[in-house]
Amino acid sequence: MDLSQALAANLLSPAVLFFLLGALAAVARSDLKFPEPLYVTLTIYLLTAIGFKGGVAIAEAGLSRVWLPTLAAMALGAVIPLWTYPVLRFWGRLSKVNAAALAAHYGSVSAVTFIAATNYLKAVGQPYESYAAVFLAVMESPAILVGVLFGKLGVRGTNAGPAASVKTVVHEALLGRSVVLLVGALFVGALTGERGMAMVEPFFVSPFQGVLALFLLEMGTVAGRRLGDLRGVGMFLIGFGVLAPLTNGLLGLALGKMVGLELGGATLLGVLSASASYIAAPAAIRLSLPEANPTLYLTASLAITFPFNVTLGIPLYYGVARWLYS
Amino acid sequence: MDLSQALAANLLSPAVLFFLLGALAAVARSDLKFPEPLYVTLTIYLLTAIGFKGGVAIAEAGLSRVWLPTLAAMALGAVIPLWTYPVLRFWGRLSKVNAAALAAHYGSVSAVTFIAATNYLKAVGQPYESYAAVFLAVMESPAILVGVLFGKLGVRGTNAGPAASVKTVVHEALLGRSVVLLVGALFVGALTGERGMAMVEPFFVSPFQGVLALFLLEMGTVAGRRLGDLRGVGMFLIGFGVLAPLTNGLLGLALGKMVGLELGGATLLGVLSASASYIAAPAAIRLSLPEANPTLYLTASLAITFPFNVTLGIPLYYGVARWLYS
Amino acid sequence: MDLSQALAANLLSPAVLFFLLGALAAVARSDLKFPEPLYVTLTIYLLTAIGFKGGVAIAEAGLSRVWLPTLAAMALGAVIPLWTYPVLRFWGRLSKVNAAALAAHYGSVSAVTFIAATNYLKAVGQPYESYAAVFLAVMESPAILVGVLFGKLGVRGTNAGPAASVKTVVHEALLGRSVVLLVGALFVGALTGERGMAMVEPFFVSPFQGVLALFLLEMGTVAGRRLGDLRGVGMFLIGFGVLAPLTNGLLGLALGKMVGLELGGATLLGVLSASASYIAAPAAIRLSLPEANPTLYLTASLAITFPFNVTLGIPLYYGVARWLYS
Amino acid sequence: MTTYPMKRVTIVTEALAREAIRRLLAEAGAHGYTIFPVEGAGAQGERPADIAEFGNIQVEVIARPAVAEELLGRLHREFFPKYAMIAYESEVRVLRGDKF
Amino acid sequence: MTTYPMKRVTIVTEALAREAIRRLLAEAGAHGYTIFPVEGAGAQGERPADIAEFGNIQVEVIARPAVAEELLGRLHREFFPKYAMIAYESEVRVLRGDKF
Amino acid sequence: MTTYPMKRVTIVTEALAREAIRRLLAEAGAHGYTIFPVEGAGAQGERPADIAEFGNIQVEVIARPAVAEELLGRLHREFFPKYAMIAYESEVRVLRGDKF
Ligand SMILES: Nc1ncnc2c1ncn2[C@@H]1O[C@H](COP(=O)(O)O)[C@@H](O)[C@H]1O
Ligand SMILES: Nc1ncnc2c1ncn2[C@@H]1O[C@H](COP(=O)(O)O)[C@@H](O)[C@H]1O
Ligand SMILES: Nc1ncnc2c1ncn2[C@@H]1O[C@H](COP(=O)(O)O)[C@@H](O)[C@H]1O
Ligand code: NA
Ligand code: NA
Ligand code: NA
Repeated sequence: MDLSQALAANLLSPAVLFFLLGALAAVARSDLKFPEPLYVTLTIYLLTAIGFKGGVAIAEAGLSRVWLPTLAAMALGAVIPLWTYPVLRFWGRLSKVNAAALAAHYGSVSAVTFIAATNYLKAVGQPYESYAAVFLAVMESPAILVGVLFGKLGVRGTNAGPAASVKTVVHEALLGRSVVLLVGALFVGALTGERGMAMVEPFFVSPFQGVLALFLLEMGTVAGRRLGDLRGVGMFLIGFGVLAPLTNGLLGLALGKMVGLELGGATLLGVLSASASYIAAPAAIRLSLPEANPTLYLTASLAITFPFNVTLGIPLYYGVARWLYS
Repeated sequence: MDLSQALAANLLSPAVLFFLLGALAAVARSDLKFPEPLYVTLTIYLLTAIGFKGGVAIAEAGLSRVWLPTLAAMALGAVIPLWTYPVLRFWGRLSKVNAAALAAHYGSVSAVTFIAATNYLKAVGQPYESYAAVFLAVMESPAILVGVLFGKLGVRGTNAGPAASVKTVVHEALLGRSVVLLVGALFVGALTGERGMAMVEPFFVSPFQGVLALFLLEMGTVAGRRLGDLRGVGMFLIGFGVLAPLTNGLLGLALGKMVGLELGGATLLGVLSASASYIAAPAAIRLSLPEANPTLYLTASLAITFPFNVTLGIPLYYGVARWLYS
Repeated sequence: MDLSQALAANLLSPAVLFFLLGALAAVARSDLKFPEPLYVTLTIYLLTAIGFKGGVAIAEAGLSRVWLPTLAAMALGAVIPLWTYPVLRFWGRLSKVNAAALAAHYGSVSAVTFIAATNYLKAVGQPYESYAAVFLAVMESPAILVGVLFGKLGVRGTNAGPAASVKTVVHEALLGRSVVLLVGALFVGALTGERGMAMVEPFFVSPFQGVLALFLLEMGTVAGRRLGDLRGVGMFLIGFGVLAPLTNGLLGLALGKMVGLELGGATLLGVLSASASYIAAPAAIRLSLPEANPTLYLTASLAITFPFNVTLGIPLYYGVARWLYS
Repeated sequence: MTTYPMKRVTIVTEALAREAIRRLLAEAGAHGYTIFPVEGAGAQGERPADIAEFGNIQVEVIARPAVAEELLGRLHREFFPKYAMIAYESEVRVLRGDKF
Repeated sequence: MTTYPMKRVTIVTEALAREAIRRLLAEAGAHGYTIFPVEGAGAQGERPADIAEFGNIQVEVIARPAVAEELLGRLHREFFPKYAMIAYESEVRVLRGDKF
Repeated sequence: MTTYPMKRVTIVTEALAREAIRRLLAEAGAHGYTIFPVEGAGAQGERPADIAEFGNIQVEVIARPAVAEELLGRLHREFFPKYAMIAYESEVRVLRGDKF
């Protein structure tokens, strides 16, 4: 399978096509809009399902195989802001707090991008370490904490106002909805193992890809509505929104190979590294760095990086991984 | 299978029984009520599922077999208001704008009625052209546009006020939620074909009949709550609510046979023709012809025609189709 | 399988682990919270599914085998308040109206506890009379009516104010959402039988255990948030919240054996008897006995009895049942 | 536009009081009402509204002063001792005064 | 804090009137609005809101008196004959008077 | 009925400001609040509310004039520069004046 086939396999999957449909509908100003509780429901489902499956996989693989790549993933998340922050600050000429906010978003991860990647690997018949969900679980928070730290240093002195205490931020980063669901479901899966899986498989596994397709339809409308903001963010950020994931993707792939992951697992670590958060990070940043401009980080992560990864990025990282492992 | 068996097969299906249960609950003034987001969720699911399956079927059947019956279906939708409008106007003595509104509803279609019919055909083991979903997709809008045109002519001169411009109406009719979901999912299905279907089947196909049953429970309560309005609409409209679907059903069956559909597909075209819209049309009409009285069109389509079709109409049209094709 | 194995089988099931996860999240003050429509949706699904399956089972078993245990279950519900009321009144020193409210809650039943028990029996491979859902359906209302009666006698004279008429209470107890869904779905299942089941099985049966796991996650957060109220209710009520289900559980088991149920069915009757209502009863009691203190009955049934039954109670009753039937 | 002075009575209370409130409104002669699903916190703790039955509603009623007076009086006497609730009134000016 | 007097116009109407109302607000020069999904009952019966399209919305608009006057006038002339609706205004005091 | 004059402070803002607002209310001495999930549009564009985190909330607080003053002042100084937000106050008359 060469790159163009890899791309086609992704672009012609129901999930990605539904994503494009949603974006088109938003651009055409259709009134298509999911009710908010449906959005939350789909999120809850996807996170618990992926976490549960990951947990069952850990139970099978054993902690001894899981701990090293997990630590690596965690470190990766914490490290990404260290290079993105100065780039944003000096090449992008962003204010300290905006650079910190963006760095947090790109160090953190997008669960949906990860899930779309597992879907893709399944579709092209590429096996992967299914305990990789644990990388997703540990990569969300570290970058947020690092980014907030940068940002707090940036606004010191002007800290009048509603910015949250460090305690609140840590609480939010570690006990936010997505982390609780993901980590919690990982534990449930690890404790119940195959026997538990047999009970809930028809709910958490079989319909999973269809649910993802529906969810990406909604995400398409959300991203599509943001497209109009592209004009406001400037060329630098648009370029950043594509080049940062490419760079981070390579970082993730290389690290994955170094810590002994197989081709599939390294691809997933690359995808995670390349992805930017657009739910957990915005919520935490809005709470702790309200001075940062949400249009910048939401547009970059939601209207540029997310669509890029879901359509082109995933098959690209996979292509590179195949070359790396050949 | 004679007519009484055909009827029993329908009336004793879970979907229809749940519909009756909902209606009963509403009449008994139970507080059973689905939360609104659940209603929207079920709609989104049913429309994307039926559209997707239809698209996959088109990919298999090939456009050459699909285009003629599709055009016929579209024309049928546009033509139905041409006879219903004068009947409503002169026999029913309705005002111009009310007649136009009702004509739009009966020319347009009810997706749920269509889905209930596919369910029924599956239950009685009758194969059908599964690309028939494309008829559903193209029949919703034409009648609305024709009806609005009639109505606009009727209220010309008094067009002070919030009535929407023609552009808005066309936008609403072509980019309303249901059309976007249905047509969009058709395209997704046609592009991904069997390979895509394999991925999402456990979500979009296997649980479909159960979801429909749940949805009809809700529709039963909605229709049941409208029953009280029957007294207000007069005998003429009650008769119209039963005779119009019978007439349109025959029209659809005959046309289906003419354009070369099989027994199953002709039945579905008959059902579509017989069905009246109660979501898309009311939304468009309220926007573009706010002078029309909603009690009239909602009661007729939701409290008379919809229950009639779902319980008795579908097996009836099927019975006639069998006679026509024997 | 001895008791410790029976306990482990329950405590390590995905459903119970998700319940504990939810409770932990609430205690750790995570913002994990299901949107309210999702809660209602899951309830609707679980009730219609369990009712439908029960109905299909009745159709198979025949009314002749069902009527006696059903009457017994109904009587049991009505009788439980007769012993709980005086205990609460005199040992617990509760006011008349609070004692009546609590008695109503413990005589009525918790559908989720019942469902968790069927899940458990399935997991340990214990067959049961699946028409047992009918016991669930008939046990909800009688105790509420008896409890309200007690309460009304208690507040006679001070009945100024918004307390509902007896008619309203009966209406609420017999036509409340849960009774309508459960009894209605029972009828639908009984009328359609195996043929209907074949149509909706992939929706109502296969994913059932997974849906239950998700629902218990939510119930865990709801119960967890109530834990703080434990301090306010006093030691007596905490003890009552554990001893009342134990006593009622034994009553139910014994009665089940007397009326000829098998081991599985008797366990379920025991569980129902042991369970306390926390949705239907609070709604009815708030309407008809607003003088009663909701903190008392909600904390007892939701924060004590419900978690106790779901984690320890179910395997315990099953253990006793095995001993009783051995 | 001619507008007419009227009272708006606002009630925030637990969702389970809904039917009782509706009966009260009918008895007091209100011609309509609007209900909002809300979350809230007050003297009786937080009401996070994830189970409809345990959540709050806000009810807004436009009514003539006499009806508003009657409503507030009965809320005070009959509802406040039993339900988590606040109630207040404010001045509004409506179109079509005879509608209320 | 300095606050500035402003009018709040409240409209309760059927959800299907939403777009029409939004166009009206834009034409009348309102700078913003807030929309609530609500249930209600009035002269035209109960609106139980289980289908979004059949439910109600409440729209609240803070505006200068002239804009409020214009809004109420057009609601009265153009909307009341066609939609289930009530509308009223009340006095509020806003921060940042130039925003409205 | 005896009623007592009180201020109602209304805040419409992005849902992500929720916790910050709750902390502010506690600090300013408000005894309760009511929160509505809403959609809206204003100077900072439309907020269509299909993702809770990107939607709006309306917060209503009944409070004594001094608390309301304090609230509005802090909103103006600390929140307006950072959040999409409007805030205003109006006069209401409550039952049970000592509750607020
Ligand atoms: N000061 C307040 N301002 C706004 N809403 C309030 C206030 N106090 C109470 N509420 C609302 O009224 C409900 C019941 O109040 P309480 O009886 O004080 O718990 C609360 O859950 C809030 O939604
Ligand atoms: N007196 C009232 N107080 C509060 N809301 C009302 C009142 N009358 C009507 N409404 C609201 O306005 C909607 C339309 O009113 P109507 O046209 O009278 O049916 C109702 O569904 C209610 O939500
Ligand atoms: N004039 C207005 N009337 C009512 N609500 C408004 C108004 N302006 C703004 N809002 C609400 O306040 C939110 C934030 O306003 P803004 O900061 O102007 O974007 C909007 O999304 C609306 O919900
Ligand atoms: Na990343
Ligand atoms: Na039709
Ligand atoms: Na019980």
